[in-house]
Amino acid sequence: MDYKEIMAPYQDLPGGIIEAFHAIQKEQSYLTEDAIIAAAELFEIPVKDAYGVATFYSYFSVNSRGRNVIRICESAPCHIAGANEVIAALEKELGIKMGESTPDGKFALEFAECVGQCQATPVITINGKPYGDVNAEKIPAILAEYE
Amino acid sequence: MISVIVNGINVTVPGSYTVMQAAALAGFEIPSLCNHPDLQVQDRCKICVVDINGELKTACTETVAPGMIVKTFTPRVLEEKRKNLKQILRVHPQDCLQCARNQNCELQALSATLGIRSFEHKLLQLPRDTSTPSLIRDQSKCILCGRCVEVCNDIQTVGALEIKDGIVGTVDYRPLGETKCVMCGQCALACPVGAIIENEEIDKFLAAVADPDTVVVTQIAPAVRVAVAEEVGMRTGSLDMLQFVAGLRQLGFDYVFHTNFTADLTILEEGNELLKRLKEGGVLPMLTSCSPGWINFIETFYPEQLDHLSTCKSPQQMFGSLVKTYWAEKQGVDPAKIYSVSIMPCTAKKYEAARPEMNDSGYRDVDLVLTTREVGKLLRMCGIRFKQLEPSNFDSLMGAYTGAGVIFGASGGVMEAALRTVYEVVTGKALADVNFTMVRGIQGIKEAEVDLDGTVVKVAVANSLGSARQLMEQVKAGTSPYHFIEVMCCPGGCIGGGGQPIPSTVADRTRRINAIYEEDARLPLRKSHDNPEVKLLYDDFLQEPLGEKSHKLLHTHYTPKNQ
Amino acid sequence: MANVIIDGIQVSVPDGSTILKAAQVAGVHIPTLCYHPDQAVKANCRICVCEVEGQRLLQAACSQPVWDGMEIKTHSPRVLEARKTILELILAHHPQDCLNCIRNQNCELQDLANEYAIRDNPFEQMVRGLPQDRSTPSIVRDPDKCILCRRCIEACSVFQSVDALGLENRGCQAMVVPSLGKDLLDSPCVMCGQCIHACPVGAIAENEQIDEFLAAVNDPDKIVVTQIAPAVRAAIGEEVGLKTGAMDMNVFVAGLRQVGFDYVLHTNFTADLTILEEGNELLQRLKEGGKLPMFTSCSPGWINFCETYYPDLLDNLSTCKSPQQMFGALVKTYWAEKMGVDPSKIYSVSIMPCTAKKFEASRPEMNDSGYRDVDLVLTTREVGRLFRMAGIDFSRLAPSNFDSWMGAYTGAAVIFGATGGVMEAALRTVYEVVTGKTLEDVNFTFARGMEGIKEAEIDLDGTVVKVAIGHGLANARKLMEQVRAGESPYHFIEIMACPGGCIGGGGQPITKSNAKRAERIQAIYEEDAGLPLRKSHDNPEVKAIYADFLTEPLGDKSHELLHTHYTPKNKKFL
Amino acid sequence: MAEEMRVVLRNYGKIDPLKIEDYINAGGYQALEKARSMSQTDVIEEVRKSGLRGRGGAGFNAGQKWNFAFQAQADQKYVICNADEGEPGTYKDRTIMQGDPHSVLEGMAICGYAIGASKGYIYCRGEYPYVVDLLNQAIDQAREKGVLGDFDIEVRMGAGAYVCGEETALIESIEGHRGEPRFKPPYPPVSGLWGKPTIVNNVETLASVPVILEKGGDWYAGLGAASYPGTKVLTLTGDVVNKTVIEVPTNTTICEVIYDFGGGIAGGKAFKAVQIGGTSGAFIPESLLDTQIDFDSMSAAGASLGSGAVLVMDETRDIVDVVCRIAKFFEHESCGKCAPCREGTMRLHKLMNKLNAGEGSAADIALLNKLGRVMSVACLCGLGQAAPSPVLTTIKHFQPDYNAKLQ
Repeated sequence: MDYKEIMAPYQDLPGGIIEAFHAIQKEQSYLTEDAIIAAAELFEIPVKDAYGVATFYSYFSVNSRGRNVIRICESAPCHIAGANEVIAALEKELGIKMGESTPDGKFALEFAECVGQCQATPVITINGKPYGDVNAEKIPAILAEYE
Repeated sequence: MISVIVNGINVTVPGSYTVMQAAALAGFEIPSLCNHPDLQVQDRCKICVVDINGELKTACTETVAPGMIVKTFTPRVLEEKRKNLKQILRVHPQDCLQCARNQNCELQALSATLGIRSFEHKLLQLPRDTSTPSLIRDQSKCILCGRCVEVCNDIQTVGALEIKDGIVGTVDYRPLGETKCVMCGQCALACPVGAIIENEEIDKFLAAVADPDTVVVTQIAPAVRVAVAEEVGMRTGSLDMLQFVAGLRQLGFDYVFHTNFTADLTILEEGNELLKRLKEGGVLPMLTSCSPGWINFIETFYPEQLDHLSTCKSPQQMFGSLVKTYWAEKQGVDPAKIYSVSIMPCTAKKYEAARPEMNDSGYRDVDLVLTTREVGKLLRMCGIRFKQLEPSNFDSLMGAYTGAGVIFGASGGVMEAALRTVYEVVTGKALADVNFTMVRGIQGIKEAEVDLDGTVVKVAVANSLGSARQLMEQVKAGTSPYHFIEVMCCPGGCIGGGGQPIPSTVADRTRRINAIYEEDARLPLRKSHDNPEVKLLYDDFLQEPLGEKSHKLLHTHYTPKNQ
Repeated sequence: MANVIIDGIQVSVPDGSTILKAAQVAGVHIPTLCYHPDQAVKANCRICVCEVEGQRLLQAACSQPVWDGMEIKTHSPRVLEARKTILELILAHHPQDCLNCIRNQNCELQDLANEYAIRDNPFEQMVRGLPQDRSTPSIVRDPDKCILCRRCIEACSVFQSVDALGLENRGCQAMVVPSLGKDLLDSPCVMCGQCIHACPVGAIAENEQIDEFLAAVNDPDKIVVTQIAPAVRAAIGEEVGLKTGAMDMNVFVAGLRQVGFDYVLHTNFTADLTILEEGNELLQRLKEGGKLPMFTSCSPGWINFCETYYPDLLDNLSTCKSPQQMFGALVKTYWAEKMGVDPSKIYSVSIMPCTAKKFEASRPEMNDSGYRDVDLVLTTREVGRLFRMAGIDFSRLAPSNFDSWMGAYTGAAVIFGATGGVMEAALRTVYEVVTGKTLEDVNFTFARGMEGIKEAEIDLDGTVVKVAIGHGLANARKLMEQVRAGESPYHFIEIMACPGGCIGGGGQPITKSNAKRAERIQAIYEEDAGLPLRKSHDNPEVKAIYADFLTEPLGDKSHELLHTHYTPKNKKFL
Repeated sequence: MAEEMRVVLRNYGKIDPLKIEDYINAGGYQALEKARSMSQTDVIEEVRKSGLRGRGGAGFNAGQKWNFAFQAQADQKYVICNADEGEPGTYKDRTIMQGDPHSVLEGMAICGYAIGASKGYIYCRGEYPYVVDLLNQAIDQAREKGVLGDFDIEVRMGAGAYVCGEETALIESIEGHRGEPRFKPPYPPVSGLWGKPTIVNNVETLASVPVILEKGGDWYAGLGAASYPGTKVLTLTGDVVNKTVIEVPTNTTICEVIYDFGGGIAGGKAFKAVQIGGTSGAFIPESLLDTQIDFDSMSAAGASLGSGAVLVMDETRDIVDVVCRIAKFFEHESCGKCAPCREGTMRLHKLMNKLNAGEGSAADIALLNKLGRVMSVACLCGLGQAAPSPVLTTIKHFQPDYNAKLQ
């Protein structure tokens, strides 16, 4: 993957490394070492700083993970609305635990803090797209969208 | 004289010298844990091993011999030292960061010196002994050097601690509070680590300061000033009293007074008591009663001699009962709101303040006792830099004092102060020279005869309980030639108290004594009966020495201890 | 000016001063932990919080500017509760192993724990359980001990522009790590050890090798020989309770004999030799049109830096080995021959102010003597520990002379220990060689002092030579960027990796401030001024070695033993 | 029956957010035009006079803040719209941006004119990629129409860091750094983005500005509570009948919010607690329900208005469990820069976990109190200072819940 090409549109954006990381993750869902090094070169910052940024934000991952990132909100409103049942259902459906990815590399399961859809708790997002009022029954249909 | 070669250097030393002493002369310090300059050779820690003619031996036990070749630092010697140290470290808690002796610990320093980087650690967690209000024993930290045992048995003759089955501990493994311990704290001064320390009560003080409803007052004992300087990196005695007062105000004390005030008062009460006994044929010799470790000692070991004790409370407790009565009344403060803290060189004072009978003011007379060390900790915690502080005066009514009060801090001081007053009271003449030098100094027992216009009074002064025991045996046998005996529990008097800075070697104690007499010599008033605030107290409140109010507030009684 | 009241003490300080500065003026002590006098304010440890009259929040004294009429309490009950609690939090996450920690008795956290009388920590003890990083021969990282003050990061990035250390993750997962979370060896680390000086605790320290030294001493078949670097004497006194510079050189030698060295020689000898080799190399380049500017090559941290960040400029480096390595190559050849000892029995130990020297000595190419040229490098701190272990009372120790053949030196070598010293020493020799005249004043004072970059033009009988001096790698970087851009006006550039030169090296007694470095520099120049010989070419033993062994500067033997080459470091992660 | 008052949400649901014409037809961009006909100081004075206080949580007077930036001398200044709405239970900024993006752009442009900034940034949280698209479209339309004049706006997206709601952390993030707060002072109006004077205002604050310019500061100052005038957009979540977004005058009481607008407790259960202001907000017991929601009244009650999230909990809710969950949130979201927050949030969570598991003691509660007290005054930024609030307020008001779980 030509990371520099993906990041090129942000090259002249002061402080655009976060946007650039978003762009890379759109392509491969996590940030490889090479991607971080490429970003450091492109934005002319030390690698250690690029790495510091990549590991600071919870949307970025420096470890390999599934293509479709499912994030389950567990903030207080979702928590009291039954986020735990949704978590259990997802884990069961995908056969993995929170923080893991499916062996086929299709899904990654992560916790998220509030995603701002609290009118419809509990909420999950997949690749940033929110699904509200989720319950165990709805999960297969939602996942099917990413088959 | 014998010549030996230490690390290739020729030194000639007296034949009695140990290898350790010879090496020091050659310029090599041989570290040790159990060695203490004032105590016997213990030969327990084995850290002082050196190579003597090719053999590894302990430098503290070996005396020099002609032709001896000593190597104090070879890889083999170091390995042996480290091995022996690791043996001690193996069972020692790794809690330096929370230890009362952090950065004043011989074990910590030695570990750094010998470059210990790893060791097998098998901690034996033993319970902490918190059975007395004065001292905390943490058996887990004991390194078995035996220094505390020697002090307790040989110097103080108390015998609360012993070495049995290879363990250094209390007699019969009893909690300290159930032994004959008099809480003098000399063991804490001897301990190289944090195995015996004062019962730290800093947090109680901080809580009182944080409480806006509390009026926090303090009294400073005579021996504190000279030594507290050592706690903040200054020379002994170099801290100006009024800067000390300013520092204490920084810590949060609302009013700062001086135990010297009640020391002067003690002289008037006790001096008159002595005169009365002399005149009316009371029990003699009369014994001083300022030192709570001494009181504990006599209650425990000579209960049948309690009548010899002056009925005067200690200056600390006189102060305690007056601050919540006399001072509260004059100042218009609700005594219930007064939190009375005394700053003492003494661990036994914590016990004294906690005695159930010490509430003649209607409240706890003294709420909290902080030792010099604890105040040192507070001063460091609050970052007090005395040099920058504007001197501040004591608060009035109970802050004035004379040189006679000051010398209470040294062995012989009470006697000297009493003589200054008694002489003038009896003879009606002014003393030509207030210095009674024969009762000064660190030697265990001092005696003198004083001619009071024809009446010769024989007096004795004892410091350390071993010395006291000698005098008490005479008393007990009815052979004591004295009219008046001053006893201070701790070697050197209060300046060597169990709450004083560590180390408190004989050398340190001597320095502090000198500083005490320098202060006395500097003061304009040096006789207790000249103290203007004491005069005021009698005029306004007590009326006369040994009067009714005095009896209620300033005197007490003693009860035999059945250990 | 702002008038403020601190703990009741009134002081007047310039507008914009922080509470901490004002407190310093008032003589009021406020504890700090992340604060470093030569670094930017961080305000992250919060130990220095104080109460400002009328404010609900406590303010960090290091970052909060004062205003006129501000009333500050530095140790009110609220303040003490906060500081104690913060300390308890930090301590509960810090290993409890003072008794075997390299920073025992020289640790800012231990000091604070004592100062705040921390006793029964209410927070449950937790340790991260991270592995130590022993990937380099110079520096050991113990991340469990890190308190996240970030002083090492700043030392590495701002003083040194090395950028080896950074942050990883956030919250209680945050950690200081080498770039990309790798080992130090995989990072751009140049092993200068400035991070060690910055570290308040034992999270970064030198790779301690005292035991290797003791094993050698214990081996009857080994002849343990040492060389002492020029910067060591100025600072070693600090390790044994003496004032900076107060250790007499010959008493120091006597001390070294006490801890087990069989022969005590001096790196100053090869420093003088370096001047002859390097000075002639410079003259040759000037004459024959070699690569200019020429860079000095004594400082291994600087060599690492150049190999890492400026591989394209390696030809500008002088081919001279560092004095340590020249010494190493000669002691097992020339000296062994002179002394008639079997070179395979020589155990060559150098005492260095430097952590990077440990790496340099371990470079595979450093075996021109046919053996490891230098077997072991001990830092000033390690030697200090040896002295303390041996309980030596230096006030009673009789002075002892250096051993001969490689123990003589001049003031020119002594000043190698300070930034600008190599330059000054070179100029003393080059001037006399080129002009054939005797210098009236050997003091090239432009070269001295803590200024980051110093420069001068020297007239060598009509030929004007432009020189520059940089110390601290951030300054080196500035000079290198000029060179890379082809804009460098200089013929000769001296670079020392560490701020202040070797006296501020990563192996020196822990120094928190540049003020201490300046003191050591002064001690260095005082020693130089007191010596009878102050020019390298006047060193009698150097003359002897050329007469007996090397024949001439830049000759064949010199090339075999005293010169080297450099290779670009292929570090993926810069 | 209290009534909604829609000032910020004036166009919400009435116009097509993707049609700038709709906004203009509804009177949009006239305030900007009006502002530009006034002097900068007059604009600032109008905003100051309105009493508008920051709607992000800190409640600082917006006009005063603008004035600091106006006074600061610099070649470049910035306006930043803080759309990093991270408080759990809050989605009002999303609602505003999704429903009426131009009101935000207009507010920013007015601010830009007032302080002398030509560049604006909207820092939108990473959880709202769809809002970023929408904003970019709106900005393109505005550029096309030329309504913004020489004021340019760029949208930047966060990447999952609650702490970036703190203005200096947000600035660090725009600069491409780890989102760690800076120590203050200097405050952003003096030295902010790239060291230049910068105004950071919340979405809701900026969306209020056009109306203030249009109807006058005095008019706005007359709305709601005098000390915190205007309206507040609230989001109702949890065990309330209507989980919805409302806008009410600031003199509305909590009781009215829950029962009049929220329709009371769902499922016919009884009220137990409400947490207002997001996850760092205080837990409020029934006895305090008559408190007005304005900043000062809430502060007096030991609570905060914060972002305006209203999380209602019924009688069945386990307070200790909810607070434990909240403590985990803060452990996860602490940036790790300052010691008391980095270590403290972790300990809050550990201790709450212990209590929640029934393994805690009274000493643990005392320790939580001490830790909370210290964090709230000693941490570097608002995150650490506010993090203990749910713990401290529940220990105070819901002691029985804790006692029930003690060992």
